[in-house]
Amino acid sequence: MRRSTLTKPSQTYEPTIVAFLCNWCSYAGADLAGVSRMQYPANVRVIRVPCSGRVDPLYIIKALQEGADGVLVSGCHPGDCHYISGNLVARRKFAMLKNFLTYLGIEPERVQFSWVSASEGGRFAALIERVVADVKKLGPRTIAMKKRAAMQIA
Amino acid sequence: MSFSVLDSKNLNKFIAAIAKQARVRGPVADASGVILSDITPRSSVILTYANFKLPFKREFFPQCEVISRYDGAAVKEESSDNNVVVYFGIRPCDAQSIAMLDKVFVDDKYADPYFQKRRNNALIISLACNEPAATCFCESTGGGPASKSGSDVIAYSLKQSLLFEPVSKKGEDFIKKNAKLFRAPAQKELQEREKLVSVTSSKTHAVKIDGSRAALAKKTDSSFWDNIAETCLGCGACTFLCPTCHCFDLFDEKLGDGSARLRLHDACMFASFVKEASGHNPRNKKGERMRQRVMHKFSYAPENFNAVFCVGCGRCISACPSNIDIRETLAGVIA
Amino acid sequence: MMMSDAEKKMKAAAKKLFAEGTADVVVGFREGSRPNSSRPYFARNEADCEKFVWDKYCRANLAAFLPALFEKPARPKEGYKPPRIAVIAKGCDGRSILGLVKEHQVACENVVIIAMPCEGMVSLSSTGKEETARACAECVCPVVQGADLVVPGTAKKPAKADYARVKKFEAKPFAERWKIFEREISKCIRCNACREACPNCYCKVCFADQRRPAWLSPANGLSDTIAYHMVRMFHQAGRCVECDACVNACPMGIDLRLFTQKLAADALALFGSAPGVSDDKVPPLYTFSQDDSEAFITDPEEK
Amino acid sequence: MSTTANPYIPYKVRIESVTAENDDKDLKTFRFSFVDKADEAAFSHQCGQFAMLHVPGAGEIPIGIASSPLDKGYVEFTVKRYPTGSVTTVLHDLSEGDTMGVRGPLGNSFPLDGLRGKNLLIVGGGFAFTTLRAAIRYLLHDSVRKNYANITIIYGARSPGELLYKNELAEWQKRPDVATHITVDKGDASWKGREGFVPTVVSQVKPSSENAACIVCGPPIMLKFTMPPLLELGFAPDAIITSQERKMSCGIGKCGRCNIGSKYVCKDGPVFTYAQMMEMEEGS
Repeated sequence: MRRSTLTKPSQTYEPTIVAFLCNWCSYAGADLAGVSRMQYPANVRVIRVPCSGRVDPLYIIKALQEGADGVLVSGCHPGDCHYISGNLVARRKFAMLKNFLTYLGIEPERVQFSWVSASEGGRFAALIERVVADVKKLGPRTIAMKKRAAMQIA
Repeated sequence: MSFSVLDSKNLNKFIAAIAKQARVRGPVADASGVILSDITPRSSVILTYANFKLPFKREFFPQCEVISRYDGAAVKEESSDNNVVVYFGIRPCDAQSIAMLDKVFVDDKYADPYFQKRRNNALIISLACNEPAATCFCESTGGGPASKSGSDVIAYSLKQSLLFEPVSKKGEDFIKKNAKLFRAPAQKELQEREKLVSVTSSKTHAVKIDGSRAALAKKTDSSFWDNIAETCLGCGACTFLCPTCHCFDLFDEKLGDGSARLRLHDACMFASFVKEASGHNPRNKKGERMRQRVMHKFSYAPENFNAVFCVGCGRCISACPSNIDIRETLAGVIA
Repeated sequence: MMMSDAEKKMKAAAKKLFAEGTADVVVGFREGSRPNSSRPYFARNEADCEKFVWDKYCRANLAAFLPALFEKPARPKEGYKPPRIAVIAKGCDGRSILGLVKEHQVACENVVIIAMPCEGMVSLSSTGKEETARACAECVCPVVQGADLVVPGTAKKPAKADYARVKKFEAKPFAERWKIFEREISKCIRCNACREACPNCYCKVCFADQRRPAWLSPANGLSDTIAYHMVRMFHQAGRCVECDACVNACPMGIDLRLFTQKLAADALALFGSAPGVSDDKVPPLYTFSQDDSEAFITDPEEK
Repeated sequence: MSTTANPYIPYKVRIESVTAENDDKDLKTFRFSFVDKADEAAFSHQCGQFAMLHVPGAGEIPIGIASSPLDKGYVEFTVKRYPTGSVTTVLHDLSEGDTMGVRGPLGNSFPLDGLRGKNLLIVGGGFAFTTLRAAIRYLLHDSVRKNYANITIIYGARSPGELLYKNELAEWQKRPDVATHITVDKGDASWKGREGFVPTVVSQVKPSSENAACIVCGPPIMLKFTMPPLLELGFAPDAIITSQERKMSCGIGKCGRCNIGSKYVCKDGPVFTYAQMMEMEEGS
C-alpha cells in the first residue's frame, strides 16, 4: 500500500499524512470538525497524544521512515496548554527539528506544526486542507528513507 | 613452484579476459580510500595500498543478510545467486582470515550453507604487500606480507610486472586455463620477488604472541583486564573491522504479513551481547568483555580450531577511538 | 618530542592533586601507539602522571568518560562516595563537562577541571598531511570555561561562529542536500562509535537498542541507519559543543560535522545558546520563552 | 521438504496444547506436533538436549526438551515468560492450533545409556526441572526402567504453586519403583509435604553414592549449594551430571555467544559433568 503512493501518477496521488494531535485541544478540534460535518480530505491518519510536548522527534522521523508522505503535529495555542507549558517546550523542539529536517533535504511542507483549539473545528478542517494540498504539490517522496524490503537487507 | 608473469601494462587485458569468465572484484579508489569493488577492464585498479578499510570477511559473511523468509505459512531458505567471483588484489592477511573462518563455517560439525556457497564460488588472488602499514604485525600471527594461506593464487607486484604463483588446486587450474595471458618469468624477476618478500617482512612490527595462550590462561585477575578496558568506549569498531571476528546475531524482522530472518554482525564488546532476558549478564564489566575478545582470538580459537584468530592486519588498532592496542595487550599478558 | 612547558605544569598540577588527595582519578592523555597520536589515559596515582602528554594530537573529548566513571555501582559498598575526578581539559572538554553538570550527570563538586592552553589539535588531511582539525579551526571557545586549575600558556584565538559551511550547504537544492546526507550515512557500519564517543550520549539504553518496542532494526539497512543518525544527531540539538568527538571516532570517516553543526548554528540563531559558552542555566530545549519564534507554525487562515 | 540440510531452518510444528504450570502463570508447557510427519523421525532427540523455538516475527529461544524420546507423536517444552523477553512474551500468547518452528535437537544429552545398571539420583530445582522430567519419563518407561537400579528423585520449588508437572509428580510418588521427594521452600495451608531447600533435603535423604550417578539441574545458586552435600555423600565429580544455560542465537556453535571459556554450551554442552565444570573458567 505504502509503495503504491510511490508509483501512482501524481494527478491521482493521494498522500498519507500522519497527524499527532494533542488530547485536549487539537483532537477535540478534530472531533468538532467531525460532528459539525465539516468536509476535509481523508488522507490524514490521526494519532492522539496527551500533549504536543509528548511528541518525540523520533515519532516524526519514524512516521516518515514508515512511509508517511507528510507529518502534522498540532497542539493547544500558546498559553492554553493543559499542562501549562508543554506546547511551549514543544515549540522550541519543533522549530529546531523542522530546520534540521529541511537542512537534510526534506521539504518543509512535509513536516508541519500548528495550533488548533477545541473550539476551532473549522480551523482544523482548513489546516488539513492546507497540509494535504502542500504535500500533493510536492508529489510522492522519492528519497530513500522509506523502509523497503530491499533496504532492510542492504 | 611455478611462476607466471603478467606485464603490468597488460593488467586490464587480464581483467577483460577473466571478466568474461566470472564477476571480478578488486581494489579501486573512492572518496573514502581504496575499496574492494566490482571492476571492469576500464576501471583503474590500484596495487599500492596498505589494505581496505573494511575486512574481506564481508564478501562471504556480510554485515547483514536475509537467511530465510517466513511468508505467513512456512519458513523458506533465502535463495542467493550462484555466480563465480574472482577476487583480485586481496591482501594476504585478509585471505588468511578466510581460511580461519572456514574452520568455523565450513569444516565444523555444522556447515553454514550461506558462507559455504559464496566460498565455493570464490577464487582468491591475493597480492603480496610491498609497503606494510605502521599497524601491521602479520608476521607475528603466523602470516606475513606474502603469506599464502587462504589464497588460490598469490600475485607479487614487481616494477614492471605482476608475478603469479598458484597456491591451491583451484588456483593451478585458473592459471592453466588462462595460460595464454602469461609469460614465463625472467631470472631477475624471480630475484626481484625474493628481495621484495624479505624486505617487506622485515618492515612489519614483530609482536611476541607465542606462549600468549599459556600466559592468558593465567591472566584471570580482573584488575588487569579492567585496566586495559578502562578507556574502552564499548563501540563495535574493532570487531566490525576485524577480518576474523565472526560473532553474529539472528533477528526476525517483520515484513508485510511475514517476516525475514536476518543474520547480522554482532560485537562481544557491546554490553548487551550476552545479556539474558532475565536481566542476568554473565559479562557485565568492560574488562570481562575485553578479556572475552582477546581470549577468543588467542586462547579459545587455538584450542578449538588450532589457529590464532588474528591475522595482524592492525585494523582494530587504527580504528579504535581510544587507540587500545591489541599488541600492547598481548605484551602485557606475556610480561 | 620536547616536553612542552604546558605539559610540565600539567603533570605537576595532576601530581599535586594526588598528593593533596583531592582526586582519585585524573583523566588525560598519554602517547598513542599509532604514529603521531595520543590517547585517553586514566592516572590513578602520582607515578601514573609521568605518562601524561600534552601535544597537538590530544583530540578526544575526555568528558565522554565521566558519566560512566560516576555511575553508581549496582550494589554500592557501605558509605559509598562518588569518586573525585580531575580532567585535563581543552575548551571543548570543558564545555561538555558544564553540559553534563547542567544535566545532572556529573556533580560539580566531584570534578576538577584542569584547563589547558589549547592551540588547536591536528588531523590528517585527505592528502595525508597534518592540518588543524576543522573543529579546532572553527572553535569559538579554546579557553576552558569554569576551570578549577589553569595551566598558563597561549591558547588559540577564538574563531567567529559564522557557520559558513552550513550556509553553503543550505544553499543547495533539497534533492542534492539529501543525496549528500545519504551518501555520507551509507558509509555507516553501525558500530556506534559516534554514540559512545559523544559526551552527550549517556543514555542507559539508547533508543536504537530498545527492542520492545524496537524503534529501529539492528540491521544496517540504509533506511534504519538514516533514522538512527537523524535521531541521534537531533538528540544533540542545543547540546552539541562541536567537538567532533563523533567525527574522530568514526572508523568510516563520515562527515557528521556537516550535519551536527546545523544544530549548533540553530541553537545560537534561535535561542542565542552556545552550550558551555553562553550562560544559560539549562539546555535551550529543556525550557522555553513566551516570545519564541512562531515563524515555522502553519496558520491555515493566513493566505 | 527436508529441512535437515540447512541447520538454520526450523521444522514447522502445530501447537497441540498449552498448559499453565504454575500459579504465576509465567510457566507454560507447549505440546507440539510436527506438521510434516517425516520431520518427527528426523527430529528424534535424547534426554537433556534442547531446541530452538522459532516464533516467526519475534525470534528464536533455546529451550530444553521436556518430553521423553519415547513420547511418540509430540514434543513438549516448558517455557518461562520474562516480561522483557521479546520472544517468550509472544510465545505465551500463542494458543492451540497455531503453528511455529522448532529447530533441533541441539547439544549433547544426559549419558543415560552409559549409566545402565547404576543407581540414579535426580535432583532438580525450579523450572530447570524440564529436561530432568524428560529423563524421568524416559527412565520410568516400562521398556527402560528394568535397565537401571534404584532411582531417587529430589525436586524442589519456591512454593507448592510453583511445582511443575503436578500430576506426574503425584503419579511418581505412588510408584513403588522410584523414591520421589518433593519439597518447597515455603509451604501453604494445604501443603502436607516437605519444606526446606533442596541441598538440605539431599543431606536428609542421604541417597547412596554406591554404584550411582547424579543428575542435577537448577538455578546457579541451588547448584552451588547442592554440590557440597553430594560430594560429602561420596559422589565423584565426574559422576555428577549437570546442565548449563546461556544466551544463544544460532545453537550450532557459530554465533559466539554461549561460550563458557573455550566451551560452547550449545555445541559442547549443555550437559557437563561437575568435573568438567570445575575445569571451565567462569563456570559456576
